[in-house]
Amino acid sequence: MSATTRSTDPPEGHGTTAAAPTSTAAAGDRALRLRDVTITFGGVTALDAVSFEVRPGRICGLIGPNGAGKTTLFNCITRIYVPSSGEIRWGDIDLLRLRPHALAGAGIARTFQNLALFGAMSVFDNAMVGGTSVSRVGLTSGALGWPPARRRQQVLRDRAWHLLDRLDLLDVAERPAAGLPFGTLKRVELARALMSQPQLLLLDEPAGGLTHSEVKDLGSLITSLRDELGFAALLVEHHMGLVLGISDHVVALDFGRTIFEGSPSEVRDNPDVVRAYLGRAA
Amino acid sequence: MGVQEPTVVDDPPRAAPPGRMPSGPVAAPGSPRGRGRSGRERLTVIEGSRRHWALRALAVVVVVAVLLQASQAQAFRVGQFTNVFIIAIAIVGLNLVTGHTGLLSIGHSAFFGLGAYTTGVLVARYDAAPMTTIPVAVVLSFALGLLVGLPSLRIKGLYLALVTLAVGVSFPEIIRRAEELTGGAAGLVVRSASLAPPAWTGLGRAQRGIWMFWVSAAVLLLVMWLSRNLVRSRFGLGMRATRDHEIAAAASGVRVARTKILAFGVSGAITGLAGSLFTMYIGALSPDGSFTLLKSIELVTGLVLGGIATQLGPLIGAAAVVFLPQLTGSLSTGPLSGVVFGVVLITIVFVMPEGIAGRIGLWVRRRVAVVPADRPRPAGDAPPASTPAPPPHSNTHNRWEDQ
Amino acid sequence: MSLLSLTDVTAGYGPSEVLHGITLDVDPGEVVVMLGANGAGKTTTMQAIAGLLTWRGSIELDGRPLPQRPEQVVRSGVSLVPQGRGTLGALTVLENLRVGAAVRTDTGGIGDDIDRWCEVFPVLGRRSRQLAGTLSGGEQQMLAVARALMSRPRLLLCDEPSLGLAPIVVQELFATLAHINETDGTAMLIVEQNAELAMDLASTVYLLDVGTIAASGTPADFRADDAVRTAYLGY
Amino acid sequence: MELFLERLISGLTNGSIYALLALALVVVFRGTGTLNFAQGELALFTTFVAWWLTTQSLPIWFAIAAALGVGFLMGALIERLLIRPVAKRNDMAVLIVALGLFTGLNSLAGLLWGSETKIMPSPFPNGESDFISVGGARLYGDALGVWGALIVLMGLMTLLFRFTKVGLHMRAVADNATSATLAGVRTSRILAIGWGLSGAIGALAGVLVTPLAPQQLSLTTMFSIFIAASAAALFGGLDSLVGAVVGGLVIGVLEAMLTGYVSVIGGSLQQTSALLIIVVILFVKPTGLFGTTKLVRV
Repeated sequence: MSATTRSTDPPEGHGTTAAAPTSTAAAGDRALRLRDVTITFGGVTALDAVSFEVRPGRICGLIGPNGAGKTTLFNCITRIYVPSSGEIRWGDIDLLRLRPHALAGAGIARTFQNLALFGAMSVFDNAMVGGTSVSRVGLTSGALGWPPARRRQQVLRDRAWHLLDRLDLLDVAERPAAGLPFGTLKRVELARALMSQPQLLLLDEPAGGLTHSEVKDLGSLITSLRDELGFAALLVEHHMGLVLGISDHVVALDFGRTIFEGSPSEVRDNPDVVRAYLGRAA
Repeated sequence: MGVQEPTVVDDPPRAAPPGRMPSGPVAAPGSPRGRGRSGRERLTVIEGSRRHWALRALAVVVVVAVLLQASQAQAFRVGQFTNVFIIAIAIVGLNLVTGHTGLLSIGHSAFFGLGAYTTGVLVARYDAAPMTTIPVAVVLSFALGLLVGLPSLRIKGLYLALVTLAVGVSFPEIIRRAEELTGGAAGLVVRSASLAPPAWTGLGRAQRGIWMFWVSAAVLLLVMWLSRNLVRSRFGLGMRATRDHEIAAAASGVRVARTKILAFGVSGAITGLAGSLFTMYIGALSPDGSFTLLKSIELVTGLVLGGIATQLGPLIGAAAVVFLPQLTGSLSTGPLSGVVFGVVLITIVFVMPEGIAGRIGLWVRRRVAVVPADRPRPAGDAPPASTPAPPPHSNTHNRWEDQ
Repeated sequence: MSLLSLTDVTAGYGPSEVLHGITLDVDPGEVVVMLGANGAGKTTTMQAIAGLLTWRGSIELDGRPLPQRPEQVVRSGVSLVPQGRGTLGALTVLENLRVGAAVRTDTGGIGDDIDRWCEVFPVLGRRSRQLAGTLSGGEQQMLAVARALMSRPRLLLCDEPSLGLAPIVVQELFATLAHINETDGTAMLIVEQNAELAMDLASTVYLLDVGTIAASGTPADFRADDAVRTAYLGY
Repeated sequence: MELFLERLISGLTNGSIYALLALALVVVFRGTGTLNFAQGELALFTTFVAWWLTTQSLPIWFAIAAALGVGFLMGALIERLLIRPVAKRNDMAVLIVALGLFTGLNSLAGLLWGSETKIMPSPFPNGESDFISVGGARLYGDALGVWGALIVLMGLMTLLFRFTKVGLHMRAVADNATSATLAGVRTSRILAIGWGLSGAIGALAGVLVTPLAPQQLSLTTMFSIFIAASAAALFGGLDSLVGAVVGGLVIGVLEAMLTGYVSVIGGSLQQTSALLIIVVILFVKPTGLFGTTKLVRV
């Protein structure tokens, strides 16, 4: 467990480390760069020298058949797996040196493919947990209800209320997450991820289980939030309507290798992508 | 599906309010402005408002009045109340780690015992003033808590419960073994002169009972207040998040391992504090008396019965485990009380898993809503801009239903 | 006479009712698709038929009441491929298939069927001794379908088979489902967000809305309706 | 050398008992993914039943058979009536029910039969002269009997899980009960069989342990064995039969050697040393030394 502080105060404080963003759009100047990321599991190469870049404020779509290595790549970035070789840099930070919980402090937040919420906690508290990395209230000051600690927490509370309002979750704020409809929970996850004011949002199949019109709403929600808050996003998704609709840039993987990288308009005409992924309907 | 036109891009930039995803059958939300979900009138109290302070003041008055009344009871009753308070403190500690962090501990008898023996040994062997031993007991129990929590870095769920079980089991063994310090199996007796109330209180040796009553009550209130603050703080959010979903907690920046270890430490410290008070209250210790696995089970029973992860649960549960065996006619911890504990524990899980305090809490929340002062006013009386647009294709539904 | 027929079925989780009276028919050998938004009750309907939830109303198979216990439902010839696949990850592919034959006693026939599905889904044949948990998402979905078919159902229930699958895998899967439907005459009730592809297979479509059937018709009817197109087909 | 051999023999014998109870734990874990904290007390209770039958001047073999039957029945009933209704809720609920059973069963045995120590006859020849000499050390008949029981049981369990339909279905239910049900597996029956089986195995461990000197039958008999058996089961990651047996034997031998040769630990710190073994194993390899590593999928 590292004893170093990677987090800074909420905006009113004087952030000394470079880790957490203290303002929104202006701070989004970091890029995620993957260079020659390779990982093997018992002789099987799951990722083979994958390189690409997610530029600040841009949305990068990551597609590919199942087993192509998308989830593995995702897990490398979120520090669940350790690549055998290669480099993942986030601005000037070597991501591979961070522990999983430190990602949020470094301005990277994620959502989960199959929803990973805190079921017994209220929607509001779910969001508040997302602010953990940008708060410096310690155990003792928290237990004593120290006024400065309360003030620091208040900044987060205001942000949480704002986000819940923005994502149309105010009505359910006091309800426990467990038992709310799927689509609502997807937004709760988004609110939680946004609490840390991330510069990079990792979205793992956000459209899974949604109908076309719901997906459409989700797409406009993501882009409008991006315009407002200025984060970049890495989007793993099978729903081509969403990927092609909101991505600025698309990367396609197959058998652990990059088979395509370019603009969304070129994807459907790329013979490799059609053969490996899209099939006839493209 | 075939790749359709990228239908999502042509959204006018930033013009529309956030797309509201049709979220299916959202039940009418419990509006915090006075209407319950069932339409019943709810008393709405805004946090920090005058009404809220009035309620708080009322609560304080009630607590003080009840305590004053209780302190007037017969000496053995006062002793029982003191015992309840001490057990309640121990359960508050257990609640932090088991209730709020989700790590079942069946080894809390060890913390209780460590606190008790720390005070016992320091007072009996080194003539320390009882109150001065409290910080030592707390610090030692905190350290033991960290140590027990350490395996939680890698061990989860059942496995961790097993570790705590083993800790609980080892404690009496070690006490028996460390005979020179602890008196071993024969036990340790603290002379009642050493446990007399401090001189400044003006209380004599004979008034130790009433002294311990007030000390325990004060410590219990303090500990409940601390625990409430802690659970609501950033650290507490981390604890509860860890309980509900470890991976998501870590992804949100919660340092899961650190949270678990510290939660164990704080929990152990509080239960150790209870142990320390227990020595002052009881005066005689033996490893097979109050520090075996049965004590752990008693604490767990109290917690479950009172209500896991509730504020008042520990106190209610403590009262239950102190008075319950007496109702069955067996004053000691004979076999019958073991059967009763077993039956009660299982029954509670079946009929009232939320515990007594949990049930009361549900009842109260249906009638009183405490709204945080910083909550934005709900859509109804907010400026129209924040009123959510109707679901985009609600018309579609209507049309189809009309068919 | 219809193979499966639901009449005014209500069901839910605990105190909250999700289905408020569903009436629906599947004819022998027919493929039926259910569409609807999240929370409309599609998965609940599937779970009710499969016996995972208690329901009220009437569900009949071949005119006889369908039992309410999951394993008896399988025994009567109705198999569910659950949402999220439910592969038995700690068992091998082969063992998964053998578990799928739990209701059968004809040892020889079970062996033949295992061979058959390993041919239809070649990937399962290649990985038959591998732990199912190590398969990719698409492979697990194939395994889930194959396992459900091991009980020789007359009606196959598929809940969101395309979830999390690449478009090309989804096409492959649906082609296989179509093939099985043709060769074996297995009737299918499919819940699918990927409505376009599912409707290619279907002869009847039901639209669920908030726990009731909002509309039913042929795929052509549905494609002709603008509102449905926008909401569920995405064009 | 003789002393060493005798300690080895005694370690292996105690270890076999640990292994038996550990097998009971593994069967439940493989069947339902739960650690049965009440396993030891369940075994204690059934052993008391066996003891009581022998005091009614019934033959020991009959008493043992009856104890196995009672163990099976109680295991199955506990699963059906107490565990299954709460199993859906969460781990904590199951643990608490098991804890309730733990204290309840122990106290019930005390209530029914009193807390004084009982003398339980052995099913195997265990007279002063019933031994064979191995390198000078005495190997008594009842030790051989316990070893034999373990070997036979181990073989039967392996056959069950590897080659029978019931075994396959038990593994399927443990992995994902809903999926198994949907495939037509009679989950209720399988769960009850699993718990029943473990109840019977536990009963076997109980009736075999008590005749071994110096352990007579008392209310605390099974507890330390349960702790050691948990350590043994953990050794194999809770889901490996071989791991549980190897773990049981290793812990038994280790304990005998430590008690014999290291005076600090001797005698009264047995449970503490089992604790240390548990913690060290878990810390070094949380899935146990024989356990299957689970894939992290998010």
